[in-house]
Amino acid sequence: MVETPTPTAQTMGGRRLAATAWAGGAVAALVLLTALVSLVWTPHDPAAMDVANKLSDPTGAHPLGTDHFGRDVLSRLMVGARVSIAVSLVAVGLGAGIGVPLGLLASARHGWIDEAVMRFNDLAFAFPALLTAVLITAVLGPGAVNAILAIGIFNIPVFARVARGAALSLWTRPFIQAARLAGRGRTRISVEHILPNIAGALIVQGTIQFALAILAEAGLSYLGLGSQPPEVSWGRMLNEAQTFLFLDPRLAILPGLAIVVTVLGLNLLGDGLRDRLDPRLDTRRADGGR
Amino acid sequence: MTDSRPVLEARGVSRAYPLPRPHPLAPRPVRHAVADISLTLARGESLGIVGESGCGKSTLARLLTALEPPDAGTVLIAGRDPNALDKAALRRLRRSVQMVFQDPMGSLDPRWPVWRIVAEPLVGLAPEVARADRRARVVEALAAVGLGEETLTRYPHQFSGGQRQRIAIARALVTDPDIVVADEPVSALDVSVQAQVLNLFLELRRRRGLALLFISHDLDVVRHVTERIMVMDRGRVVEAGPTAEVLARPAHPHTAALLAAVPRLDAAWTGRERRAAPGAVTEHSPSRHR
Amino acid sequence: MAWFIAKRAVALALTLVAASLVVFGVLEVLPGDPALLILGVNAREDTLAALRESMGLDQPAHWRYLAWIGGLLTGQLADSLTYDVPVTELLVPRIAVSLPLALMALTLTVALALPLGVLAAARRGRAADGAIMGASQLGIAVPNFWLGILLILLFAVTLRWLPSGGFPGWEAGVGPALAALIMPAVALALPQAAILARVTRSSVLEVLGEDYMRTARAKGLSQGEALWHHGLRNALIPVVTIMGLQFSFLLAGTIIIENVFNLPGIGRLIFQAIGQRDIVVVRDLVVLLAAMVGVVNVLVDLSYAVLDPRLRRGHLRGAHG
Amino acid sequence: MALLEVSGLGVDVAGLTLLDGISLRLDRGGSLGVVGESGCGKSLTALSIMGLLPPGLRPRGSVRLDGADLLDADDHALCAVRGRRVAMVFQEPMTALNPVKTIGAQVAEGPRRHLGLSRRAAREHARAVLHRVGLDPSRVSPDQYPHELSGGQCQRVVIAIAVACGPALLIADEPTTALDVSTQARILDLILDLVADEGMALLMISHDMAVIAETVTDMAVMYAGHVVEAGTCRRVLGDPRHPYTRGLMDAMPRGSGRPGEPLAAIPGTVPPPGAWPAGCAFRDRCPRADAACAIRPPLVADADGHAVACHRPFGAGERS
Repeated sequence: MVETPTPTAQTMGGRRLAATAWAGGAVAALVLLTALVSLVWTPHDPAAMDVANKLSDPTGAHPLGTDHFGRDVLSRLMVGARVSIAVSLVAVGLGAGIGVPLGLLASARHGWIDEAVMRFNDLAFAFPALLTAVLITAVLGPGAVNAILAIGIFNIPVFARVARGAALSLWTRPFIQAARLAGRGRTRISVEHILPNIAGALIVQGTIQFALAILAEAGLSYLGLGSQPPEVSWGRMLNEAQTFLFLDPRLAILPGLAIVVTVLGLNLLGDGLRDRLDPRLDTRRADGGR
Repeated sequence: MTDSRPVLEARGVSRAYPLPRPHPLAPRPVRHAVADISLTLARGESLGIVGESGCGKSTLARLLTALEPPDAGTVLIAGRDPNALDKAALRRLRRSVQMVFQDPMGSLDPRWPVWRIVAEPLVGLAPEVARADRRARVVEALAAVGLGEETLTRYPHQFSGGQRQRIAIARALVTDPDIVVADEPVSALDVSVQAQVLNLFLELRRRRGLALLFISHDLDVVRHVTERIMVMDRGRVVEAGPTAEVLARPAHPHTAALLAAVPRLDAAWTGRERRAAPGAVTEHSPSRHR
Repeated sequence: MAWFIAKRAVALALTLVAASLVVFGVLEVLPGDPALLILGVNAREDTLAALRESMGLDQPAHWRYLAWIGGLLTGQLADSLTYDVPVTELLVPRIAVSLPLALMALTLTVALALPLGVLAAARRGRAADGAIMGASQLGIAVPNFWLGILLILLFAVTLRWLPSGGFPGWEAGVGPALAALIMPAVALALPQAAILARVTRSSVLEVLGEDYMRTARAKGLSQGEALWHHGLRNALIPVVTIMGLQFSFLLAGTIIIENVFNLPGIGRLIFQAIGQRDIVVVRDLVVLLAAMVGVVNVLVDLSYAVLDPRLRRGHLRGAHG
Repeated sequence: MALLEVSGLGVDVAGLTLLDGISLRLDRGGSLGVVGESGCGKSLTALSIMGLLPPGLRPRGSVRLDGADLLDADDHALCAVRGRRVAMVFQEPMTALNPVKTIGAQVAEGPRRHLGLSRRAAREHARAVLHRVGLDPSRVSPDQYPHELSGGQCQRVVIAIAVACGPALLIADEPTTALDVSTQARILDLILDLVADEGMALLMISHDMAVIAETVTDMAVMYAGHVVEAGTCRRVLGDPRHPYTRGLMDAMPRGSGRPGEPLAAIPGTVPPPGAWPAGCAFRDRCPRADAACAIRPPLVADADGHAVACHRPFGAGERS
């Protein structure tokens, strides 16, 4: 029987989650805004050194104080946001742009293409993600572009796997059979039927991968493999701050907080989107099966 | 073109599915879903296919609608073998056969509005129909199933199970097919809604001279809606003939057992002796529960 | 069951071969000449040629690949370009740092995440659930190397309980060695524990909604008994998958954490080797790491078969209606 | 005193009423059927009796088993009753069994807890109960897992689990809906044999009136969370008084006259909880509705115990 699902307390909780999603979204938007603003304006020139009052505590002129070369920490954090978001956005875009079509192709065409994509995935997952990134940036040389490539590459199998998994379960659904009976080809079905129905899952995965990419970029920069000076990145700020840990811990704390806030915002946004975009359709076995 | 040739014909079609190997060296076991079945469906005629789950009736439906090629034998739609045609010819042939599925929740793409769902067969099979005419054909098809123009812009989740099944029927009618294959179209519906949809099938046959292939496990539903019947058990046809006659005087033990097993409403006042179903339908090897 | 293991082992072997090919190929393309690296820029051409010849660099690529694989399988690894000793000698002391670190981190992750995840699911919607999920949300967002720095700041700089880095070696006694590994292990473990707790919670929640749990309650079992006797084992299956993946995250994490705490482990070695273009060390280590990850994945698959009889006894019911 | 006495049972969730004013009686060894379409609340009634409502659903009214009100009982007391005094069989045999435990272990669990049997004694008991429900241990070993059994065999295991401790009341919620018609016949026979042999009372829940006609003596028809008609099957099915009961019977293909003729379908659809019209919930779809139906009709029984909740019921013997 098509049982009308009785509303249970679980669905009632939906609204509460939405609030944290909005908070997450707001935080993420704020960081994005800061990054954009830093393109045109920062309180001080992030590279301008003022060795006279280096390692100064927060003052009127320098709300977050200065670093070991007297540079304004707030300005550097703002510019660091730009690098972090740019690298992560492009890397995730690269991962999704290649991974999703691969996943869709694998689910549409059974047989050797599916096998090939899956083997590629197994291979990619054999290497710990960061190791691949370190290897690639080392081979191609450090720098923001190579960091994008490195992080992007290990995003491809993630999106391929999510897209393939979600698509596979749809291919047996009756509305896809009906589309085949309506003379629609596999590619057209993949784009017009499958993609919109797995968009929810992909967007949710996207926000998670975006957050992971920010952590990965920070890690690579910390190791000196990310963007190189004079570009500023949160990861390298942390690296430099570590040597002054005894003198001025503030320098080590602030960039880390920036990373945590950004990633936290994205994860909360992802959770909120998951419930709204990808509600678990209550497809309890509807056929009476008598 | 009044044409005495059957609109749908199957000549000795068979289809088997490979099963997982019990152990690596064993030959791959095979399950014969459909074994050497022949049938003809004349223009405007209705044929019921009855059998328990796992008897192969859904597989037969997939063969007759060319969703899958048979391993042996041939299928003829309007006298032509769909599996021997090129893409364009197959698309033209598909206009004359469309399908309605069991699961109202899965029959319609949740992300598509009703007008686009019902129009899809026209877009795929009759591209020459102009966009303006297409809308008219959709409205006409929806009217034929008792739904007004206000449903055009709504989405599937805004309808009840019965209404969704009507939309699926409208989609099947939009290319004005000769045959509609209905695979358990009312099994997932409640009794009162089931009656509404069955009445719709009866009306459509009368008004549009539609040939109907009606697949079900419910003998009473098939008795009510079809003129001829075919009883299937484990991939084979065990009995066929005029519905009223076969169900009144079953010749094959399997048909008799099915009839005896159906619980009867008048058991309430014709005394309680619970007629145990004769042992004819033995508990064969673990049946493929759908 | 044997067939199950055989299939997994063959798949692992194939993956490792593919991995070694990829690594070999990538490093072949690497610009820069190892001989030049060792002897320095102003070395004479003939000595450079002699060195290349002795290292077999002049052999065709496929020869060198086979020689390398031969060495790997028989344990005689080539000499490191920078330290001029067989890689094995570099490897053994470093494994003694990285492996215990990874195992400590994994144990910490599982010991923290499983109980908290189950508790959060059992107390769904209540304070405990909110607190645990809030903490895990934060835990996921914290980069492990920053956590390391904060731990150093707190326990080494301010409280002076633990060393701020370095590794005294096991010879100096288990106590000091462990003390040097605690903070790195915690820094590695906390973010992973946050992820595992969330996975555990959602897996247990899903299991609580299953029909067989209702059957268990209908038998007279309490919520706790039903969860213990029926729920946990079913909930473990997806959790084990994530644990397998997390082991490879931990290995990758050692590269950074060993830098933060300057521990002489595999992670640090591979980072330095990449920096110095020491392709011999890089090749061997990458394949070693891939092998470790591969073995863990096979173990995860095996634990599936133990946990889930449907995999062990094959599937009698065909899927086609 | 009746074995089971449900009076004024209702269920709400966050302000929405799903079930309202359900009253049923079942004596020791008696049998009662509850029939209705999806969403009418028949399964919620069964779950309320077992105290297994999903989280967030609040029951009200009273459910007395052997005189004690289960709705007031604490969880510990309920656990002692479930499986021991009242047991339940569910609709989906495939998912009702734990996939990672053997069928023998799942049947032995109840007896170990309620009958205090040792591990070995419980295993023996389980083997005997499995045999009793038609799973001959030589053909289907208690050490097998659910995925190795057919739908019918799994349902036999679920029944074995329910009757393992000899409960006084067996609740069967759509026990054969997910099975083929021939398997359904054998499972219904099994349930009736067990109920007769063990002297159990049976509460049979189904959407199929013929299944109710075949298995129980008394029945109740439910619509949108209310009982609209009740009485013996002979009377309710032989001479239905409520327009909805009559509409259901006329809509069934087996009940109607000649094939090919349109069925007397009930217009419209079942209103979801929260959208029930004031007064009689069937008002908007009822051919006989009038102004009086704005007030909810009480369930009134005639001399023979044939009760109906309608202001203008069909008269005795009146044709629709």
